[in-house]
Amino acid sequence: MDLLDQLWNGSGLAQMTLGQFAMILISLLLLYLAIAKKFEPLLLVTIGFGGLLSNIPGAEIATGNGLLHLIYEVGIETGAFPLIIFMGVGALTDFGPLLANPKTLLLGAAAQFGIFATLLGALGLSALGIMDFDLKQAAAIGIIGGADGPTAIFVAGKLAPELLGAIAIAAYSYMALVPIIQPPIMKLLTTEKERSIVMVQLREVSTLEKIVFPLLLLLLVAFLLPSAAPLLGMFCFGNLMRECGVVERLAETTRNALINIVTIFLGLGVGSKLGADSFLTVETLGILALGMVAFSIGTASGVLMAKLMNVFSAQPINPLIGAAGVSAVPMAARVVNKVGLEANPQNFLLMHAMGPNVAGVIGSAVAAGLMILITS
Amino acid sequence: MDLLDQLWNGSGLAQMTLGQFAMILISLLLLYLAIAKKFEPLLLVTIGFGGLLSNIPGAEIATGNGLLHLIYEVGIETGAFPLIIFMGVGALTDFGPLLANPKTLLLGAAAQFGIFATLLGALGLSALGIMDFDLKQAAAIGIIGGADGPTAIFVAGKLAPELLGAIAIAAYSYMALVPIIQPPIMKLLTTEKERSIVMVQLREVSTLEKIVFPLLLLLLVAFLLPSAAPLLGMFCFGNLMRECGVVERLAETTRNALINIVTIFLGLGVGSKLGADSFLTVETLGILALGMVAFSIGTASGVLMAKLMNVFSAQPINPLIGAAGVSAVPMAARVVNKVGLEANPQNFLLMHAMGPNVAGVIGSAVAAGLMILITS
Amino acid sequence: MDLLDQLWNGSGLAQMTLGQFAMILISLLLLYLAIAKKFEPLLLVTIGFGGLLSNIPGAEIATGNGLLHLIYEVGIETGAFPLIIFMGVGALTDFGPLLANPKTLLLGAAAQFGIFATLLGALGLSALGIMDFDLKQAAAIGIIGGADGPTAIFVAGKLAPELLGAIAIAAYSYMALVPIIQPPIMKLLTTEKERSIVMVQLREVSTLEKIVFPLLLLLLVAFLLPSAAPLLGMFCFGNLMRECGVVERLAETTRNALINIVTIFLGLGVGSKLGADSFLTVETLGILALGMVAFSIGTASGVLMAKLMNVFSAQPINPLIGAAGVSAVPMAARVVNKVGLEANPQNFLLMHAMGPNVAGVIGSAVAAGLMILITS
Amino acid sequence: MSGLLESGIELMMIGMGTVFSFLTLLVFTTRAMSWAVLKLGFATTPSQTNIGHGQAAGAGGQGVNTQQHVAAIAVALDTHLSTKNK
Amino acid sequence: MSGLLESGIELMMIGMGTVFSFLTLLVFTTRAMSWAVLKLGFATTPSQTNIGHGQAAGAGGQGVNTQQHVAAIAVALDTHLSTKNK
Amino acid sequence: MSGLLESGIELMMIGMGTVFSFLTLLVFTTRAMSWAVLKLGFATTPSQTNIGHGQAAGAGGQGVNTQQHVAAIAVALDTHLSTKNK
Ligand code: NA
Ligand code: NA
Ligand code: NA
Repeated sequence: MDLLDQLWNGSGLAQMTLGQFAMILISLLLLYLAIAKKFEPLLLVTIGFGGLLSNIPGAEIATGNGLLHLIYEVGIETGAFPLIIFMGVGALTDFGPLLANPKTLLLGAAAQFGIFATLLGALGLSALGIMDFDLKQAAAIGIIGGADGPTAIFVAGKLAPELLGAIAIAAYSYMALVPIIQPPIMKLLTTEKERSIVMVQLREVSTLEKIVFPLLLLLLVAFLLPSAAPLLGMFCFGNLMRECGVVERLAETTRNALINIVTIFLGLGVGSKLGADSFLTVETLGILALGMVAFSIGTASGVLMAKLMNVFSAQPINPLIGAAGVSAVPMAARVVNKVGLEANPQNFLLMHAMGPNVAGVIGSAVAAGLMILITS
Repeated sequence: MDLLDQLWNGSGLAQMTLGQFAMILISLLLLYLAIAKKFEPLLLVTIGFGGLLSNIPGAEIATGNGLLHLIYEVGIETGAFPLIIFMGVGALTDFGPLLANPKTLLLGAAAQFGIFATLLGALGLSALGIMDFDLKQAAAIGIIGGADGPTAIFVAGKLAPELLGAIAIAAYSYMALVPIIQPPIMKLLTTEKERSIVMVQLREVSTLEKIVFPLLLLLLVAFLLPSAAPLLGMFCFGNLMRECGVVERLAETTRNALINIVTIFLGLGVGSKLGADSFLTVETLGILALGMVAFSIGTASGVLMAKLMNVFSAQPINPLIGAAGVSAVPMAARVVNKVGLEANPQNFLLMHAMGPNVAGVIGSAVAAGLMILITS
Repeated sequence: MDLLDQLWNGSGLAQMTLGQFAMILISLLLLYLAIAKKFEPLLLVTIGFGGLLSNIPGAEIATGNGLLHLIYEVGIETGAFPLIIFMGVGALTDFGPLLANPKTLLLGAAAQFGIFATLLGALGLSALGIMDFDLKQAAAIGIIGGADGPTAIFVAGKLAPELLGAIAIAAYSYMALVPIIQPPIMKLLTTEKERSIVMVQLREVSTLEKIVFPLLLLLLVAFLLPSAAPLLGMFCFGNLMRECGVVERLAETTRNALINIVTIFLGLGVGSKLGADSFLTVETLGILALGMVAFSIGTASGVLMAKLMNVFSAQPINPLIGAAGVSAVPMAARVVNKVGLEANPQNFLLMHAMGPNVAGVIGSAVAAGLMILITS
Repeated sequence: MSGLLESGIELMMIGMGTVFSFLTLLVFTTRAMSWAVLKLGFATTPSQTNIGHGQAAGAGGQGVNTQQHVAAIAVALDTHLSTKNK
Repeated sequence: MSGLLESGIELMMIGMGTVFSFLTLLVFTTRAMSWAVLKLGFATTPSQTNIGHGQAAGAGGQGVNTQQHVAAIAVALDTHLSTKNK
Repeated sequence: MSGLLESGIELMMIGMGTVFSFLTLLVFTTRAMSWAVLKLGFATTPSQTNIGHGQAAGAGGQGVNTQQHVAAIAVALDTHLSTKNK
């Protein structure tokens, strides 16, 4: 019977490779972590399911005219989806705590050391002949240390699309692991007394300051580092819609329906890069290892910078808030709050950590712009 | 006056063909049925209006760079819109009743006999020389019997785009006619006593079962019939977002803003295939006639299967619920409930009919995957 | 150091032209007017920010594969975004006041004289050698007088994409200036006694009339002026979804999430045409001047037509409502109400002005269709 | 150049003629439609009574609302439309 | 032409065979899955108790609801699904 | 290969230098902006008082909230941000 042959040849049992089977298990693991452990579920559910679909043999969902491949081409290759997500994040971000204490921007700068140290690590592995990353790939891997999903996807899409799947997985996984990765480093680098430092209460910030800030930030970018303008421009646009008060219906749609729709398709599109051929390589292991290093170094740099600033600052700075400089909004700020409460049950650091937290978003976007300018 | 000539030559009065005039009347009829009779209004209002726009002479809305043609190319030719609708349907579907009584899946299988009988009918008409359908076209026509709009549009777009307009119209029209088509067949094939059978109350289903089921279904598809993976994959993705509990904001957007937006454009895109040239053919009459046959046979197969199962089942099965196996969610299940109440005013069959109802969605997607695999 | 050179050469300070700097100031002015003065904020915030992004040197956001250029190509060059906005406006429009007093449609006709007078003015400036507009460009500039953003953008995209930025800016700026431009003209052309005229209360309109009206309008367009069918077709579609009562979930999404999403991208896309090269020309000054004339003439024609109708009408017509015929919904109707209340504090003209107001939308879409037919 | 002006004048006359003709025709067909709906009794078809977005659907003629009522509607409409997106 | 009919008959047999085989297999795997979840105690993992869209999540067996309760659910479901988009 | 390492080191130095320079400049311009807004009295322009998404817009200096107040805001913010999408 020809048709039965055709049916058998078309089945997954006949076509599946060992790699595809492994990727299906990895995708199920991502779904398990997202659902049961609540690891960044918005992205890991969608990426995980996309990975599942991409490894169904013969279905061709992630290649040619398959839906996931079309989504990838339309939304990720062009950079549109990460930029729209960034607009939505802007519409969700309150710069109030940052404006009340602008010097915490420096903590967001320090934490970007994780990015550049990781870049160097990736190049070192290549110099040692263990891996084979070129400068663009190393730069894309480094951005994992920025702890910012859309930034990492945007940069990887520009500089190293072949690594995009692994980089996105690493970025979101470690962002989810922030409550596990950061506290030991934070405790190692600070004393109980430092962690107990009570910070001066933040002043309230006027609406006009909040309206002007995104424009000010964009103008600085325009004059100094235009290659960061796509990312920070969309971020500032979302934030201006949020704060300006006259387009509330647009801001509302941006931070709800629009960001949700784009998140679904971004996740599926990233998932389309989890094909066995491109994901199951030794490079992926290298990326996962380097990503972990990037987070750790970024956390340490932030904390050490805060300690340094504390020496010179008139008002006390609790060094824990430096750890929030990696971004991973708002998880890192919550971790800071939790570790701070362990040392001093009356010390609420959440608001103070929000400043460096959003500063970290700006910092890694600046680093991303620089990488794109220099390496391309 | 040249300009007056140009104005007259550009007018509809000067350019309209009899066929376009007829299609405008047909489009108005669809709108009347949708609005006054509430026939599947979400699709028939949008398709009907799309048909109206497509038959305005000289406006070229459904050709070239016209909006409706662009919508068709972007969303229907690629299969994207039916798949996104299916994701939305997944996010709206509760598999609870099916999980409480899995053997009702067999009713969803039996009702697919309508699909294959219709395929045979279409080929028979061709063998008799009355129509001229090839195997792909016959397969696409058969799927009307699946009583599932997005599935029919997806398959027609793949196998017989030239018949898409007629197939979509037939599918939604007969889905709307379920309350008229099904009851006589149901009553003919059952006795008053059978229709009065009270079924054992369904157990409650745990959340974990609801989370695992879409993954289980997708894995079976992946291993056995990957060609059904695009349709069932997106369906399972929507359902997993609904049930997993950690991405509620994505599920909410999927079953509201996203499915609504895509429904509007899907309807307009399908309407773009209602041009007089392609719709006003004898094939359309054949498709409408065959579609009616498909629904009737599907209903009868479902009911007869339920009677057969009742012979072997320890717990009584009311054969009426077999009719819900055609899908046409949730209309068919409501018809079952209504006919059941006529026989026994205390007998609420709605929940029991929801199992075969969603099983019918799975069954016709499986049949669709098979058709695509075999004929393309 | 090569890298430092690269950094400097990539900076805005090194690359910015005087024109780009001027356009950044103009964009900031638009944002100021939108936010501080509430000038049509939904569009001027998004267009203004798009203009800002488009003039960042080296960022290439509005050219090549930049996001704003992609948005422009996908949504504005195709005409899709203005048409979808028009669908949304249809879903927001209540034709009740118009149906209660259909002769106010004539006021919407008269006010379109602004369009054609402006066209003539643009050609006159060219004949005098001051500017250099051809017939298509003059037609696109004339449409500013229609006081209808999406219509102006749609027509400019078809007939004169190189002027789209200036035309959109002019259209929205003058729509925002309606409360300043119109009252002096209205007062100049009417006596205190005329402005005090109390109009007969409007009858209530049945739902069926509201359902049939958009279909009637579309059929007239189909038979008489198909080139207006894309604009008026989408407008009528949105309105039918609103009124028919059976697709409320689609209408709700159309007038909220969908119109908001498209507004954001329409604004950014229009902003991408504010590059210094194309915007900073003497033609832009001409367009701004002509746009102001267009509004003034449209307002005057509407008022004079209302005075003329008052001579023949059995029921009194307050000539102020003629000014609402330019559209600029709902601002113009509110201005009428305000000026009317100044003359007679008991005279609420808002409802009476809504008829000519939506009639102006129809009138300018008819004029747009005619322009497209004749000049292309 | 004056050829351009001439075609502009011609376009203006044709244009205003078309706009007025079209909208005048729309006035008459709208009146005919309303007459048909209200006087031929179509306004009581199911399509009217079953729909549900909360609008008064009364057939014409019973409207004896007070001036206050109209003012209230006007204010409500104004509020509604102030969120309207053009 | 009769070759077309023959392939139609073959497709019908293969097709119904596939549909029935697939859904029969799904019946068994679903039962196995439910058994594993309910009897092996997985139904009490955190993933179950932490989720929040308001559904009763009780493990099977305790269901002694009255007929009225089921009817109420049925009506609610019907109402819910009547807004469902297919 | 060591050429690659060298350019990595150079990129790291330029990179951290740029990031720090940029954010340091942002600290100063932000302070200048806040100073201008608050001390030059711009904070009372209409743009401030007319906007409506429910935030306290007080010009700086009056902040004498209690510790509890800050904690309440912190909790509210935390709740708000827990639904935030990154
Ligand atoms: Na960061
Ligand atoms: Na079905
Ligand atoms: Na107008």
